[in-house]
Amino acid sequence: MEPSLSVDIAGIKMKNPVMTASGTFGSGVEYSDFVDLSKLGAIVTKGVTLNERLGNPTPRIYETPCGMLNSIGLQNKGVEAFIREDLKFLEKFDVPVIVNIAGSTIEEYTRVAERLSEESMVKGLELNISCPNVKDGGLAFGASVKSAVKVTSAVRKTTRLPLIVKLSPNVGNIVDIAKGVEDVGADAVSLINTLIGMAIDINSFEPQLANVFGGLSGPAVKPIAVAMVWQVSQAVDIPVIGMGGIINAEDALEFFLVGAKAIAVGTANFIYPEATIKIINGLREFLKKSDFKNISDIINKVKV
Amino acid sequence: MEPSLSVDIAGIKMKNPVMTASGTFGSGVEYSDFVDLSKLGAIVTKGVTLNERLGNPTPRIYETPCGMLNSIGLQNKGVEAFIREDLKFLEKFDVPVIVNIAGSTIEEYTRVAERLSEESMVKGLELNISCPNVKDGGLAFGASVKSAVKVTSAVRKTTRLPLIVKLSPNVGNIVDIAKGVEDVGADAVSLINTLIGMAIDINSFEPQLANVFGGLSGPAVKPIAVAMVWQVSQAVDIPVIGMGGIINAEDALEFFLVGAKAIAVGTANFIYPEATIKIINGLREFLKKSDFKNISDIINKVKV
Amino acid sequence: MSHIEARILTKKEVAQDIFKLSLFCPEIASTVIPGQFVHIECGKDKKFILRRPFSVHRQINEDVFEILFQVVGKGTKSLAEVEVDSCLDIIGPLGNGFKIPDDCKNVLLVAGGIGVAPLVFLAEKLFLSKISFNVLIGCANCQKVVRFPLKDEMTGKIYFSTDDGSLGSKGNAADLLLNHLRKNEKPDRIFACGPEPMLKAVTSIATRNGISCFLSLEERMACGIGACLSCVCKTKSGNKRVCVDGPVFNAFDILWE
Amino acid sequence: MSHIEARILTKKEVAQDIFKLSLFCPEIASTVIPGQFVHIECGKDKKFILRRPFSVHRQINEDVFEILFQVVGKGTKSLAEVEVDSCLDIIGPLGNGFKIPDDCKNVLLVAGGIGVAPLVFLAEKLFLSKISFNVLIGCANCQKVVRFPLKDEMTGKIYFSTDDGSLGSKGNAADLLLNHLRKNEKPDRIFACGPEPMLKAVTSIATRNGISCFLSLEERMACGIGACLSCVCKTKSGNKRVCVDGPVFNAFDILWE
Ligand SMILES: Cc1cc2nc3c(=O)[nH]c(=O)nc-3n(C[C@H](O)[C@H](O)[C@H](O)COP(=O)(O)OP(=O)(O)OC[C@H]3O[C@@H](n4cnc5c(N)ncnc54)[C@H](O)[C@@H]3O)c2cc1C
Ligand SMILES: Cc1cc2nc3c(=O)[nH]c(=O)nc-3n(C[C@H](O)[C@H](O)[C@H](O)COP(=O)(O)OP(=O)(O)OC[C@H]3O[C@@H](n4cnc5c(N)ncnc54)[C@H](O)[C@@H]3O)c2cc1C
Ligand SMILES: Cc1cc2nc3c(=O)[nH]c(=O)nc-3n(C[C@H](O)[C@H](O)[C@H](O)COP(=O)(O)O)c2cc1C
Ligand SMILES: Cc1cc2nc3c(=O)[nH]c(=O)nc-3n(C[C@H](O)[C@H](O)[C@H](O)COP(=O)(O)O)c2cc1C
Ligand code: FES
Ligand code: FES
Repeated sequence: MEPSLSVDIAGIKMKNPVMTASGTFGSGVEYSDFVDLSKLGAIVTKGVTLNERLGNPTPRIYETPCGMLNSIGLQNKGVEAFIREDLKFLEKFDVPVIVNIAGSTIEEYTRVAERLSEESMVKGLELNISCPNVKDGGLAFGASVKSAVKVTSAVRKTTRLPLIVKLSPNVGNIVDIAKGVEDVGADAVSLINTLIGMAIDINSFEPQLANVFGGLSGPAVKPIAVAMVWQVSQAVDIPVIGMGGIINAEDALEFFLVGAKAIAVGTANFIYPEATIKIINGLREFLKKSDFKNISDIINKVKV
Repeated sequence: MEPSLSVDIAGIKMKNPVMTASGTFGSGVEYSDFVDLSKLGAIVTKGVTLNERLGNPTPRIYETPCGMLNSIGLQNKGVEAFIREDLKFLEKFDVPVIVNIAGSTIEEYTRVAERLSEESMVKGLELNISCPNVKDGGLAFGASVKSAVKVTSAVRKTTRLPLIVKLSPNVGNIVDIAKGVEDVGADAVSLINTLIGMAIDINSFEPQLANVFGGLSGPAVKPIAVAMVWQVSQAVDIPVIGMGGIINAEDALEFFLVGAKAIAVGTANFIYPEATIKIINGLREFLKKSDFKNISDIINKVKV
Repeated sequence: MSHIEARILTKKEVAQDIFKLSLFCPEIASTVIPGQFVHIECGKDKKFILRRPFSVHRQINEDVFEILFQVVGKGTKSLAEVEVDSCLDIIGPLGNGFKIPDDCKNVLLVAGGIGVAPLVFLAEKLFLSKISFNVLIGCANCQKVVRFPLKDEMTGKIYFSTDDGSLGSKGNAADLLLNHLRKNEKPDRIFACGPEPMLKAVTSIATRNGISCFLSLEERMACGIGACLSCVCKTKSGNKRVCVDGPVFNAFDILWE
Repeated sequence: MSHIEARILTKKEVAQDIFKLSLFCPEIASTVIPGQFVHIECGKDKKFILRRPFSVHRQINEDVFEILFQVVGKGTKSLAEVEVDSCLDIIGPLGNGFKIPDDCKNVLLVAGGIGVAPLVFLAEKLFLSKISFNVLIGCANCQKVVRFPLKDEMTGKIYFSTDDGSLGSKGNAADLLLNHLRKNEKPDRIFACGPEPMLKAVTSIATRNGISCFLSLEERMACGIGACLSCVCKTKSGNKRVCVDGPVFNAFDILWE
């Protein structure tokens, strides 16, 4: 018998626990040549704001040892164009769509959330309160319990959609923040967003990114992500979505073992466009080989 | 003319700005077959506590993508044996010795500091308030401005030696902590210590480290370290000692450009025992090639 | 668009630090057009994780294409060390490619340094389409000059300039272009590829001379397929992604920073 | 102790997933003693950053030594892919090595799996010192068995056991040892190398039989030279570093966890 990979994250039913990480998979359309989108657990779209944003100047990325810095800066065409174009395209696939939303003010978050809640295609919202790449892009909200709670409860009041809060690793107290947003109605938390980083061109003496700082992602950050997912999953009752440096099924398994109920694949998409599918297949193989019937049999099963 | 590499860090005169990172170079004796210790800017010894400590169970290390986790747990023979054996050995070398100290209580820190201040061989103290590997090993002190200030000012009162405070990256407000310890008399800050991380053996379901958590170091963390060194060096007036993932002279240059007055080499010693010397030579070559007369000509010269 | 393993048939250092690889890859070789590029994993070892983009340099036949690249950093260094008969992990063909309008009769190709790479493929297509063309190539010095492999029967003439005057005239590709326009008939269109300062200079010369001009741009790329938004350039119609909306753009649309 | 580039002279897969490399390295080959190890950079590419420790398997002559290793993870996989004639970056010889007391007349070597690696070198030294010895080897199955290359004139006998009985007796190295002691003269000393559970079993058998026993231990290592304190084991006289205080320890000093 085939093992079951299906999970339910805050009411969102997924065929498997493998999602895409926001900002690394476009709106899905870009990957549809490589990936049958209907095979994914869920698609998390790139960050959407109320109005169009042009993002930061280039260079926007830089490669670092086993990782990369990015400072895209939330470039997006705004929620209306997103609904018109990207959501429309996704209609033909049988996959839950979760929209990642960002804003400079609480009002912007709530207005975007409200608007998206009118769309039946949208199965959940991911609140990006942790983007390190724009001064007003939410990192401020994710930096303290107080502000994280404030924006979460405001959005909570405007939508009945499952609400996932995406946490920043650039804090000393991620567990407190997770508990805080749980208390005011978050249905799940996802982590980690990128770590603040910087790199210098030693020939020109200029930062490698036009924006000076960028967010670090990729295999380099995996041990940090696993530690934070473990800490948070021990502290909250809502589902934890784990991400940070997942390249293959083995990496994903580490996150399930420390308590993630689903995982998201980010930077790996850039390396292998089919990474998500390979991970889904790899998980299935692992469960089969180890005689587990269900992915839930391994969630939170680390022996500590 | 040979360019000058010499620097003065809080009154400690160094031939060059390349130090060893605490815990990665033993007390120096272990590397003396590979490195002429007198050629180093300074030796920072491994963390010393008042009494002997056995450290954590094994496995204590695990390799991660472009990095490593360690949970040594401050194994050391206590301050008296350290003075008797390690300091004694270092007498024959012409190199400033900086002793890294740790403790579970403020009293332990002050007693170790007091005892070491009696030794003329000791040219400075580095206060480890950021070891993530023992429950009572100082991370608690490094986690908040208040506690960091408390231990720093207590130690400040007991010693006239140059006092370097080693900062933790596992915080949301490293700049505030740096400013706090500057205000109460720290002569320099060094950063970054290791980032909290975790890894799981997916076959046994056990953590790869017996201690569950470990500290992440190596090239993987370099972008994070560069960003923090830049943030801190813009905010404080005391010298900043930069470290985190430095493998070669190019890496070191990034840290100088963002404001480090000296750098320390950690994990790289395990890969190439002569890493420190190669970096010193590489820096000299770079200055020569670029017609700089002095290492200070490039410190804080990033163009932002 | 394929994601595929391509076998390396030959490798040659054709100039100082400049290498040519020929790759067996029918999926790409049979469909690629000039100006398109491939996204290559330069080291299996994951020491660097991102792919690197390279233009298709020549389409040898339906099965084989070539890339030409210069060693500038760790990715290209590693690519220069691959062994013949081993395989590379490739995504391609990517990007829009050079468009040659039907009424084009006389074309000028302008290359700066390694920017010559995609223009050889374009020249071969122009020859097949019986469109006459000339080629201007600016290089650092004679050791960096790559032979522009025009078939004898090709009509195009090739002019060189080098920064140090060690081959052709002394100066850069823009100087060469200015000089060429002074002495020759005005071309219908300029196609240029090279470093940004050169492309800017070419654009302003083309503008002043009222010549249609298309450029192949470079930006650091992560995904190569339009998803990550790392490779944008500013144009009159907003941000465009070099990887899918380009790499070839109308020079007059670009808003240089 | 040297840090040096050693040229790979030969590479051979001697059993399933088990490889033998011979290395040209006079600095190490001329001074190494049995039980010492070398610390090898298994991939220039920095995808993994730490070295890996391997016992010296044989000292071929003053210039050349061999290592024998099993592919278990990424480092050993990469090492199995090195090419003959390329160089490895090595630190060694490291560690204390096996001590053979002068009054030793009759020795027993006990190997579990790849633990056979250092014991071959030891056997050759015993032969030269005219000390008689026997060898007990426990393996998973016959495909994992490495030939123990005793010279014909050597006195030692070799006994095998395999977990599946596919070669020698069925059982593990400890079973083999128990059986051997029952039938044969008590040796002066046991030298053992292998996985921890086996070493524990051997220690308890040696204790019960009052036989002096020395073990070569394994721990994950970063520096390999005593600086990082990652490789400690607990002994009656406190924490000891396997890399410099070991890897060979008196079995009766070890405090197993
Ligand atoms: C569409 C496109 C087509 C290209 N075609 C060719 C070609 O045919 N031949 C060729 O030699 N090169 C080509 N390039 C440039 C090539 O991709 C870079 O030289 C290569 O990525 C550098 O990799 P590296 O690891 O060696 O350098 P790194 O160590 O990553 O960096 C070295 C230098 O190269 C620059 N660089 C890095 N990535 C890029 C990039 N994507 N574009 C431009 N500069 C970059 C860096 O900013 C840095 O200054 C093309 C680039 C693009 C975008
Ligand atoms: C003093 C000493 C001598 C050794 N001699 C030999 C030898 O002659 N032949 C041989 O095949 N192996 C020997 N080993 C073991 C060898 O070092 C490991 O098999 C190797 O480091 C694994 O590297 P990897 O990257 O392939 O495995 P990894 O991917 O790092 O890990 C795979 C598995 O190997 C284990 N492992 C990792 N490092 C070590 C280590 N240092 N010691 C033990 N297990 C480890 C891990 O815990 C894991 O279970 C020796 C080890 C020591 C300490
Ligand atoms: C190019 C890029 C763009 C990203 N954009 C967003 C975004 O718009 N919103 C968001 O919440 N996270 C964004 N992220 C963060 C990822 O979703 C993810 O949290 C992070 O990259 C860690 O996962 P990884 O290591 O698998 O990439 C982005 C990451 C990258 C690399
Ligand atoms: C094995 C190991 C042991 C360490 N022990 C100490 C210590 O005792 N005291 C301390 O302040 N830092 C300790 N550190 C942290 C290093 O000094 C340094 O801050 C960190 O490793 C980052 O530098 P790197 O990436 O160059 O290794 C240790 C690091 C490692 C890897
Ligand atoms: S490289 Fe990702 S959008 Fe162009
Ligand atoms: S490996 Fe560093 S002390 Fe043994």
